[in-house]
Parts: sequence; structure tokens; C-alpha cells
Amino acid sequence: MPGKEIIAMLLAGGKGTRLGVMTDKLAKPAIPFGGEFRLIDFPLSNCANSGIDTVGVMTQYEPLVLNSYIGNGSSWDLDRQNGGVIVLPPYLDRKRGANWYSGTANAIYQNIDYIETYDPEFVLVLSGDHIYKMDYSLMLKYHKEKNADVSIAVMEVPWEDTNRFGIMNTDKDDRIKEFLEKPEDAESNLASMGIYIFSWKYLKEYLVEDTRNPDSSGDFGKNIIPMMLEDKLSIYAYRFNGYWKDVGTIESYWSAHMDLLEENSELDLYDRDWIISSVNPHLPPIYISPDGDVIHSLVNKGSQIYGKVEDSVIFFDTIIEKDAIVKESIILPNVTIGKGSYINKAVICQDVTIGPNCKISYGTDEHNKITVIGEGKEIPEGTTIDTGFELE
Amino acid sequence: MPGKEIIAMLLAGGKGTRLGVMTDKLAKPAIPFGGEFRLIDFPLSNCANSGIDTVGVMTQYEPLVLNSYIGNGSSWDLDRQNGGVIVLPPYLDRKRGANWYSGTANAIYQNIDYIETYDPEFVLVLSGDHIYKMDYSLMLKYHKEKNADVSIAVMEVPWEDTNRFGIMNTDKDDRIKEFLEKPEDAESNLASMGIYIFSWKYLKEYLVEDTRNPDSSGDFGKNIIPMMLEDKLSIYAYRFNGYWKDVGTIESYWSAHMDLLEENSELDLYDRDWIISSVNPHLPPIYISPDGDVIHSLVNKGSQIYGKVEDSVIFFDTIIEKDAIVKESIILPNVTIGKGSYINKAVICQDVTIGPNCKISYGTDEHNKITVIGEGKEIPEGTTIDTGFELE
Amino acid sequence: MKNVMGIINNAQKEDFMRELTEIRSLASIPFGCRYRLIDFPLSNLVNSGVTNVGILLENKYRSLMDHIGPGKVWDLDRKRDGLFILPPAQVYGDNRFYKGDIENFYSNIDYIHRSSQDYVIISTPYMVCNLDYREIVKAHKESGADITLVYKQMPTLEDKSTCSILKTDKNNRVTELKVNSDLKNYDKVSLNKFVMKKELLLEIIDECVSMGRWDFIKDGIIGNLDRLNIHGYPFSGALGIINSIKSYYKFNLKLLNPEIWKDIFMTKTIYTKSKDEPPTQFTAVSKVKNVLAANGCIVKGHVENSLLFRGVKIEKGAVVKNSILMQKSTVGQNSRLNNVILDKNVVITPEKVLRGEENFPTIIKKNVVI
Amino acid sequence: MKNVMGIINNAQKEDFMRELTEIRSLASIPFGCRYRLIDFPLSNLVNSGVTNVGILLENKYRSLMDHIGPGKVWDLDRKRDGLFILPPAQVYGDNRFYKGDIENFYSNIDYIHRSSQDYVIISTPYMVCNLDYREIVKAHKESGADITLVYKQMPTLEDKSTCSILKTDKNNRVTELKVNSDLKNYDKVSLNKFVMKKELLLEIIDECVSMGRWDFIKDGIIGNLDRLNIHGYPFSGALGIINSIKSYYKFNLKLLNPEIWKDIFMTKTIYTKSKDEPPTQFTAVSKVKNVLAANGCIVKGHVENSLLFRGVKIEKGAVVKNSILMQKSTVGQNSRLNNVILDKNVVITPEKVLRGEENFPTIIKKNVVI
Repeated sequence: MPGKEIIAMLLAGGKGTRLGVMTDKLAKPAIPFGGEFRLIDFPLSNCANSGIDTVGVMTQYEPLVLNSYIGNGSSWDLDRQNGGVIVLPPYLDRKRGANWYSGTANAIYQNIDYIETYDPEFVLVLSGDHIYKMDYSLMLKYHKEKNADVSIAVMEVPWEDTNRFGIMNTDKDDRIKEFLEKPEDAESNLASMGIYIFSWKYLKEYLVEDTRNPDSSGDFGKNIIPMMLEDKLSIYAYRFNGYWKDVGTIESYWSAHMDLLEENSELDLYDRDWIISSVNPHLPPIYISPDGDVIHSLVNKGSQIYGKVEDSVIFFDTIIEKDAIVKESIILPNVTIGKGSYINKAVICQDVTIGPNCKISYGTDEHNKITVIGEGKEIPEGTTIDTGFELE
Repeated sequence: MPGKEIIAMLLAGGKGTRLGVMTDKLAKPAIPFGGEFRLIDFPLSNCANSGIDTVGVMTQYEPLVLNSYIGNGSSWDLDRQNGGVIVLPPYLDRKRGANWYSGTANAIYQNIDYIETYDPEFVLVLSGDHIYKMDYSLMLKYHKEKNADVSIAVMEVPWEDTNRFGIMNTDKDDRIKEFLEKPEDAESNLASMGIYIFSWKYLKEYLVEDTRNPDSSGDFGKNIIPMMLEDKLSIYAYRFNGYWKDVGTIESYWSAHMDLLEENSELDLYDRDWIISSVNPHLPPIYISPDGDVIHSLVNKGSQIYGKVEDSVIFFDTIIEKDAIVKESIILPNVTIGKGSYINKAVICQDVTIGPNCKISYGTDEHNKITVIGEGKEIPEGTTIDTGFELE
Repeated sequence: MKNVMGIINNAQKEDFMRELTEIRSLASIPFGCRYRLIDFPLSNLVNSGVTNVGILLENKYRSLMDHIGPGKVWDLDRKRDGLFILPPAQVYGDNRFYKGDIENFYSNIDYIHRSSQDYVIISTPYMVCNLDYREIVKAHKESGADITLVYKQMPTLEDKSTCSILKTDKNNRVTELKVNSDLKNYDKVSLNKFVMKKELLLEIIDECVSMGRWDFIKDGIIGNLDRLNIHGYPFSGALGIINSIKSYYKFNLKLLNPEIWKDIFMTKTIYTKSKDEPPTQFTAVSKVKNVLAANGCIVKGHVENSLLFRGVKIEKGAVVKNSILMQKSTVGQNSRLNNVILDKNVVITPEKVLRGEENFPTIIKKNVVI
Repeated sequence: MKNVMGIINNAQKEDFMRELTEIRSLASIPFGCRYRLIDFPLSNLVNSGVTNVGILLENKYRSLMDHIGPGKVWDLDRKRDGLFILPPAQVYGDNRFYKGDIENFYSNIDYIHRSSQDYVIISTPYMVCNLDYREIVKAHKESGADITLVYKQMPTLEDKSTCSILKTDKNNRVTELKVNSDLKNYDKVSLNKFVMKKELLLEIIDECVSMGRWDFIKDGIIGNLDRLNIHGYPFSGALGIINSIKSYYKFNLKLLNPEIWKDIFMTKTIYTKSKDEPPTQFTAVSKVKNVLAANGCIVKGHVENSLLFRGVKIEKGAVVKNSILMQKSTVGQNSRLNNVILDKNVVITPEKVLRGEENFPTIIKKNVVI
């Protein structure tokens, strides 16, 4: 089997607890996004579009959904004979015994055997919960041009937000001199996007060394990168200017959807030169009835609109009954909104049924919070749910 | 997604310690067999040939080889849109925490969610390390005809061997009255083959109950079946008469291969109506040189025979150099036997290189033991290795 | 249904829809916003548990092959059985003249022979419906008939071409069967879907060939009406007979009735090749009423009573009524369309007005810019 | 090689091997125990990193389509690029006469146009070799030539039909190129593998069509010898020119030389459709010398100097020498074969003797029982 110049290792282990009830039954990378996708579609499609055809997905929470979603990878053209996408769960080793992934770096350490199968020169490390379109082949080109040992993708963040990110201090040539996790007084506003290219021989060495240290938490940001900086490895910042969003909270999840509704959204999902692929369910076309009305919204196939939809994202297979009104909301797949119900600023999770004449997030709007209705709930006729409520 | 009448759950977790060095780097179901196959090819092909298109493979040891061997299941026509074969590793559950599979039944308990996806009426439980051809659809027909809650495939074993098996005592109608693990004075010679059909509603109930019992080892033979018998469930023995072999020891592994060499071997691999499929490596034809000689042997593609082969099974991609002699041996894939070397009654594992003029298992043959050379070994020129040696 | 194979007969003359079939076969005509005609017979077979399907092809089939690919979408990419593309007869000899669809059956007789199934369903792409063959095969076996023919009771027929009409006796045995005839005195239309033993099909093909007769329905079925017991099976679901531009247009618009689109699209899943399109976007100024739309459209204008295929763009101020807009067609600002069919990739530049008649829609051919 | 597409030109006359091509296209002729001719050009392209391959077809291509399927074996079952079956020209119009392979290029010009690659490799199935196009494409770009043609220096030619021979100047520019001519005064044979810019190919097709010329090599290449800079690239590996029964037979037997089979089969992996055959069984009375054998054979007799395809059975006492036994053929007890080619599924009953000449092997057609 011929080797690969570069393979990708995708960390899909995040519990995503800040997303509340949304991640109750789903690993964060499996969360639906944008009316059509799941978060993991973005890094997987980016890989395929960048010509990276070998991706190991490391996961240990609720792998069944992710596993059956990824399938053989054909949705992203990642069903390759040599390579392709594969889910890598933790396993029992006869010598080492049981080992769950203790941190981002440790997850990769435990899959050294998998990586070595492809004898790669470079390893791209990604996480599965960011929304962005990026050509990793340009980052690899940069990595090679700089003759770097490590490249870290960075973007400029507003100075007031620097205390929420891993911040890079660089020299004039963008070589990283210092890496600070959530600094109070940042010298730079270059934040790590959690996207790394490592020259594999170095990464392997540091992973092995890190594992010997019982105090390490086996994490890239906390352990591996600081160790490498200390050893004066050549680590470069790769600047990225496009749309990038960590949808780690309900608020950021909601606002990322509102971003999409803009006519010239920064994240252009209609661009046929950089297609974000997803697993396509087989569903009939969208139906909008003679009484239906859809304004400033995204609607996906299989949905039937008999009521009014405004400033909202409607995933597939959803029914908005007559006289129902949906505003500034995100309706995940397979939801029914009953006749005459009113939904405002809410995230309605999969398989929810809302009976007729309910009012969700209706009333005073002062604390401006998003209401979330958890997967599979049935809301009986006439229910009123207050702003900001999370129904598990 | 429409449900399935029956799905199969394949236990591929066996460590197979009695196979010594052979299972050092391989889960037992991944062990090569018959010049072409791996053990797991038999149950997987049986499923496909029996019209069972949904198979969950439970494994926790060295899953990478098995995982990449099974791939998307297309080798067995098990790459179905609804169903197909999938590897089910243990996973972290946010509520239950970390759980390795503690026993055969527990492994299935932990995958109840997977099973319920298909809403099956029946669940076929298989293990991944037996050699046989069996039409499970006939067993299902029997299960339905008997209106059974459980059916267990059994075969008659020689009376002197009954103390090595799980033995069923049945009434005239083949309903099982008693199940004895390795009894000293057996009343019956009907041995369990480790193949069960359960009506899922009962199995689920007992799995849940068994899990509540902290003293249970979560095993079918030890816990579930006895509990079911106690509760007077209707359990029937399904008699099977064909070839069946547990290749759990080096001796049985070797003798199963010798069985194959018989002209009318009971295990007919040439039967085009019940094809045992496997993952086919892309290799050139077998080459037998003008000096080569092959008698009473099986040889697979990619192998080059310049020497003499007798009473042996040669897997693919192997080179038997000039003047080398291979007798009553099993040569696994990608092995080189050097010029003038003599191999007798040996199992040579994958990727072994034996230098010129070596003598393996040469000499006194009194204890009649099989020599095993472990994966990847390089045996230098002129080495002599004694009968029965296991080289790790 | 392991014992039943399917043959989709796409080896038919299709002149009756020239405007849409110039560049594609009948089977690959776009239909219902996301589908092509072939999706319906293929999904019906697969939904009924048939896993061995042959598609007889006549010509212009590259678009069809692109659409079907290895049959993965229909779960027919299998090592045993699966999907078989059965190429036309004439390429086997140099420059022969085409005689009729029996020739296509005959040149693929090996495939039919070596299939392991005992029964065969023969279907066609121009009858759009969503049915389950399991009941029909069961009824076929119970009736003891030689052939079971599926029909639908219909008061009128949009266009008689390619249609067979029939009469049955009180036992549902077919007593009369005519092609291209008016419905007068008849009220049953054949769906041209047949169930029979494979052996009988082979016999019919053999007989037709030996007598130099080449039309499957006229010679193979009608020609045997006296000799064989042909049983009628009534179908009561929605049926689209796509045998003229008019019937194509009318039936597509009929889909806007929820009862009909639910019957056609949702009785069982209809599978089709998917294209990774994002959701359809409606802007602050869009106005849509009574519309079926695929994904990937961007609607800024006013759409009423119309079907939008994948990736259609309707600019601000444009008004589209009673129209069918195929994949990637664009309607420019302030243009107005009524009773129009736009084929794929048509561009209507701003400020244009196109208007057809209800019974005679204006058709704009693929890739045309107006 | 992301910027290079491949076209395998299987739209060629193949009368020269009638006995084997009556039921199949040249490209699907069985070769080397496990392969078909198409496996070689296809694997060469894939091994060189080409992921967009079109196969021009002329006729009798069902066996070829069965063999290739969706291209999974070659990892060409892709959402973007991948394998494209390009059906023949004549089916696009009714009953036209076939003019030549340019017509096939022309009727698939859409595919060539819309492919994203800038370079194209044109190959053919009847030149069997194992090569890496990466070096050739590199050399092509460096030389600045319009077209690079791969050739091999050869002292003799088994059969001149369909072959092009050439002369080059000291800079390796092709100065002469002739079809179907004797090697006299020439010692270079074209592999009929060409590298050029896609734009140039489109130009050549367009020019040929507009002038009513229809032979790709004679009109497209030789016709442009003066105008274009055609560069020769020497190939030194083993080469099988399969252009007559004699050359087919001789080259298959030549494979018994380990140097040749290693070159042809193992320089890079040759992919082919696999069949789930168990290992080949040799019994206590079998005797085999100098044999290449596929899997699934059962050999009880004596085989020497021969090639056995998948699933061949040789009964006790049978003697097979200097022969090629294709898939599933059987040789009965005590039968004797020398210089024989058995096509697929041939059954030689016991006690028969078949003997051909070294330059004129006896061929038994598919499914025949003797």
C-alpha cells in the first residue's frame, strides 16, 4: 500500500456540555447545522476538497450516531480503497489494558498504529465542531515553504475577546514565540483555530514523551505545543481570514444560523467550487401551500409549510401547520409545529411535536434568551413556554 | 427506515489465548484460514448467503485489523443502505461511564440501542471463530415452526468429548430441559455450537435483568441460558450435521487445514452455491517454475513455487525458493522460505522470512507437536528449530 | 420477493416528447422537482424487495447512466444480483436497422436466462406511480393467471399515444386490449406493468423473434391474448401518464395537490441521486404560494403554482406562475413567466415576458439564454 | 497528476481476433490467468494518480461493463471525477453508419470539455504493459512537445496489423509514423499511448470532424505530423501487442518467463475484478511444471507450460501442454491438449486429443463441449 503525504486526524470526542440539552444524545460533531448539515460535515468536506483522502475520526462518546452517519464515507467521497474515513474508537490493548482517550494528544497517541499504516510525512489535526471552509492544501504549502515543524492556523479576533482563546505571540515572520491560553493582557490577537499541521516524525516523538509524563493531561494546547516551543521547534502561524465560528454555546449556535440568512452570508453554502457535503436523506421537495408564507428563511426538502416562517432555518421533514408562526428560530429535522402555535427565538430539536396553539418563547423578551426544546419532546396543545427555558 | 425480521450479532471479542503467538497481534476472528480466508469470513458469508443483511460485530481487542478488514462490508455484499455490517466497539456513556464488554451477553446488552434501530423480531447470536457453512434461514424457519423463544444450534459430538462442550439434555421433541457446561457424565452428546436465535423481546428482558445482578459474568452459557431454562422458556435444540470446527488450538487449527486437503473435503470451498467470501488482495497468478513441484496442497495467488510443496496450505504472496521443501505445513501470507530449507509440520505466520538451509521441525517427531513461527520473524540462514517450538 | 426479478423497458420510441427527449432518454426526463422518471419504476421494485433489476436501453442513455451510476442509491450495488444496464441490440451488429423492443429483450436474453429468479416484473418509465408489487405478485400467484397486467380505471385520458386500454370480464380476466386507441367504451388503462413467470417471458421473446415480430406489447402481450390467461390487477393510487408534453406539464402541476404529491412521493420512499445542495433560500422580499421546490434554490421573486428544480434562481421582482423550472435555470429581475417549462440551465435575462397556453406550455430548451 | 485525465480508446475494429472477440470487445479479452486487457491501461492510469478516466466504447460492451462495474476495484467510484463509460456514437442517431473512432470522441466531447483537467492521456487496451505515466507526463512538459507518443524499440513484430511504426530524429522528435507497415527499416513501435493538452485533443477532434476524417491515429496524429511537434518517449519494459490470435497466444506463453510476468504483473499492482475463488488445489497425483494458475482450479492431471484461468478443472490422467485454459474450462480424464486455447466454460470430455500448431493454436469457442 503506497504511503500518504498527509493524513488528517479529526478529534470528535467533545462532550459539548455548553450546548445543554442539544448534546444529550449526540456527540457535538453530530449536531445538525444550517438546515442540512452536521458540524462534522465541515472538516470532512474541507478534507475532501483539499485533496486529503485519509481521515481518522477519534470518538468515544455515543459513537453509534456518528458511526452510522459517517458510514463508509461515500457522502464526502472519502470511501477510498487506500485511505478514506474511518472511525477510531478506544480499544483494549492486551499489554496496556483499557485506555479511554484522556486528552486530544492522547487520542492521537493511541492511534499511532493507524497513522503509521499510511507512513505520512505530515499529520493534520482537526476538531469536529467548528464551522468554516478552508483549503488545507494551502496551509500544507505554507508549512512546507516555511520549512516548519508545526503550523497552527490562526485568525485575528477582536482584542476584547483574546481572553477567550489560545493566543499566539509571533515574530515578524509569523514564527510563534509564545503560546498563551486565554491570557488576560494579550500582546497579540492571533487566536488558535485548533487546526495543526505537524511533521509526523516530531509529533510522534512528543506524543510518546508526553505519555511518559503521568502529570500531563495529554492535550495539544496545554502540553504538546508548550513542550515543542520550549524545545525551539519551528512553529509557524498560518493566517486565515474567512468565516470561522465555534458554535460551542446555544447563543453562538443560534447566531451562526442568523448569519446564514444574510443575502451575502460570509459562509457561502451555495458555492459549487467548495461544496459542503452531507448525508442526504431521501425526501420529497419542499411544499409551500397556497396559505403558506416564507420570508428571509432557509427551508430544506421534505418540509411542508402551511403557516408562516420568518427569519428562520427549517431543517428537513418538518411540518409547519396552518396559522402557525415561526420567527427567528431553528427547527431541527422531523418536527411538527401545530396549528396556530407561535414560536419565537427558539431551537426546536429533532423529533419534537408541538401541539396546536402553543406559545414558545412568547412574552417579555428582556433577558433575550433562546428557548431550547430537547429531542423527542411532545408539547401538548395550548402550552406556553417562557423565554430561555431549556426543556430536556 | 423499515425494520428487519432478524439481525445478527457477532461476538468477535475472543482473545484466543490458546492459539499462542498466532493471536499476539490479531483478534482470533482475524486469523487467516484455508489459504484465503480469515475466520470471520465464515459467519459473515453464512449471514449473506442466508439472507441476513444486518450484522453487528462486537470487538474490543486490536480492532484496527478487524475494522480495516471488514471495511464497508462490500466483500460479503454486506454494504447495504439499510443495515449491512458494522463494527461495534465499547464506548463511553455519559450516564453509565466507561464500560468494556465483560462477557458475551454483556456485549450485546451494551449494544441494545444498535439492535433497537432495526426493531428486529429475532436476534441471531454468533461467534467469530468457528469454521462451518450453515444456512441460518433454515434455523430461523425451525425456530418459528417450534414457536420457540430460543433456539440453540447443536451437533452430536463423540461421547468421549462431551466433557469439553456445553451439553444439552433434550426431550423427544428436542426441547432443551437442561444445559450443562462440560459435564463429567453426560446424558446426551448434543453440544452447543454457540449459535443462538433469540426472540428479541425475551432476550432484551433477560439482558437487562442480568445486568442488574452484580455477580453475573454477563455470559450466555453461564448466566442467560440457565436463567431462561429456570423460567421455563421454550428453548429448542436445532440439529446441525455438517462440518463444524472450533479452531481454538494450534492442533485443531493445523488439523482443520489437513482436512481441507482431502479430495472430497467435508468443507467444500469450491461450492459456488455457498461461496465463502473474503477480502481479495490484488495479486498475480500462482507461478510454479519448471523445477517446482506441488502435490496434495492448496496454493493461493501471488505465490511463487520454485521448490517442493507437499500436503500443505500456502496462503498468498509467498515464495518457496528452489530446493526448499515444505511438508504438512501451513504457510501464512507474505512468507519467504529460503533455498534448500526444510519445513515440516509447522505454521509459519505472516511476513516471516526463513533464510536458506534452515530446518524447521526437523528431527525426532515423537511428541508430534506443531512448530509455530510468529508474525514478522526473520530466521537466519542455517537455523534449526525443534519440533513444537513456538517462536514469538 | 427474492424469487422475482425486474426489467424496466426503456427501449421505446419517445418521439412524442421530442422537446424534452432530444438530449436525453425518456427515462431520464426530470420530474417532480428532484426526480427523473426512472426513479419511480426503480424505487417501486426496490421497495417491493426486488434486488435484481435490468434496465433495457435504447439510445441517448449517457445521462441515464450518469444518473443511475452503480445503483448505490437504490441499494442495488451488489455482488450477487443488483442493477444491470442492458445495452441496445443494434450495437451488436454493425449498422442494422432497429426493429422494436423485442430485439432489446432478445439481445439481453442471456441476462434473463442466468438470473436465478422464477418470476419477472416488466415495467416502464413513463407511467409514474408509487406502488407495492408484493400484493400484485401475491394476487398473480393466487389467480393462477399466466400474466397479470396492472391497470387503472380512468374516466379520461390526456393523450392516447403509447397507451393500452382494456376491458376485463367479471373475473378480471382481460378480454380486450388495444394500443393508441380512444377511451370510448373503455375506462381502463394499462400501466404496462406485467407480472409473469420468467419462463413465459423467455417463451414470448423466443416466439416473437422466430416469427419476426418485434413489439413487446402488440406482439408479445396482445398477440397472446387468446392463448394466455391475462389477468387484470386494479391500481387505485395516483398515476401520471407521461406520453406528451401536455400530459407531462399537467401532471407536474397536479403534484401541487398535497393528496397527489403525498401519494406519488411518500407512499413509499422514492430514491434519486442526490447532489449536496444546501437548503432553499427565501429572502425578505420573496413571495411564494402553492409551490414545490427542490433544494439549492434562491428565491427573491414571486412564485405561484409552480415547480422549482434544484438550484433555480429567481431574482427580485420576477413573477413565475404555472411553470416548471428545471435544474439551475435562472429568471432575471422583473421577468414574468406564465405556463412555461424551462429546461436545465436556461437563463431568462431581466425584464423578459414569456407566456404559454394552459394546454400548450412554452418550452425553452436546455442551455438557452433569452 | 490531478491535472491529467485519461481516455481509453476501445472504439476500434477488432476483426483481427475474431475467434475471441465474437462475443466480447477487445478490451474484455481474458489475459494472464486473472485479467482482462482493459485492466492494464486502467491500472496504469490509476497507479499514476489519474482519477478521471473515460472509456470510449464501440460495441459488444456488456461483458466489459460487467467487468468494470462502477470502477470500485480501481478506486474510481467517486462523486467527483471517477470512471466514465462513454457509449458509442451511432446510438445517438438512428441507424447511421460507423465512420471511425473520431466519431466516438466527438459524440463524447461534452465529457472531455467539462472535465477539469488540462492534460489528457489517450491509451488503448491492446498494448499490454505496466508503466508509470508520471515520468512520461513530466517529460512531456519539459520537452515542450505538442504530443508525446510512447514507443518501444523492437527488433521484430509478431503481427503488423493495427501497429504504428516510427522513426525519430536525434532529439527524439517523431519524423515518420506509419500504420500497418512492416518493420523493415524501422525498429520502433508506437504503444499508441499519447500525452497532450486537452485543448489540443479538442482541436484535433474538431478539425477531423470538420474535414470528415474519422481515424484518430491516421488523421488525428499522422495527419498532423508536420504541423505539430510530436515527441517520442522510449519505453523499455515488457510489452504485449495483442493484435492477432498468434500474438495473443505467444505473449501469454511468454508470461511464463518470471522476468516477464514480474514486469507485467508486479511493476505496479494490476487491479482486476475478483471472484471469491478459494485457493487452487493440487492433488496427490497432480504434476505441474512451468505453470501460471489463477485461484479456484482443481488440478489432478499433468500441466506443463500452460496458463490456467479461474476455476479450471483438469481431471486425472489428463495432459495439458503449451495451452491457455480460460475460466471454468474442464479437461476430462486422460484427454491430451497441446497448443490449444480453450475459451470460457469449454468442456473437453474424457479421452479426447486436441493438438494445434505452435504458430496456429487450436481455439475452442466459449461453452463448447467436445
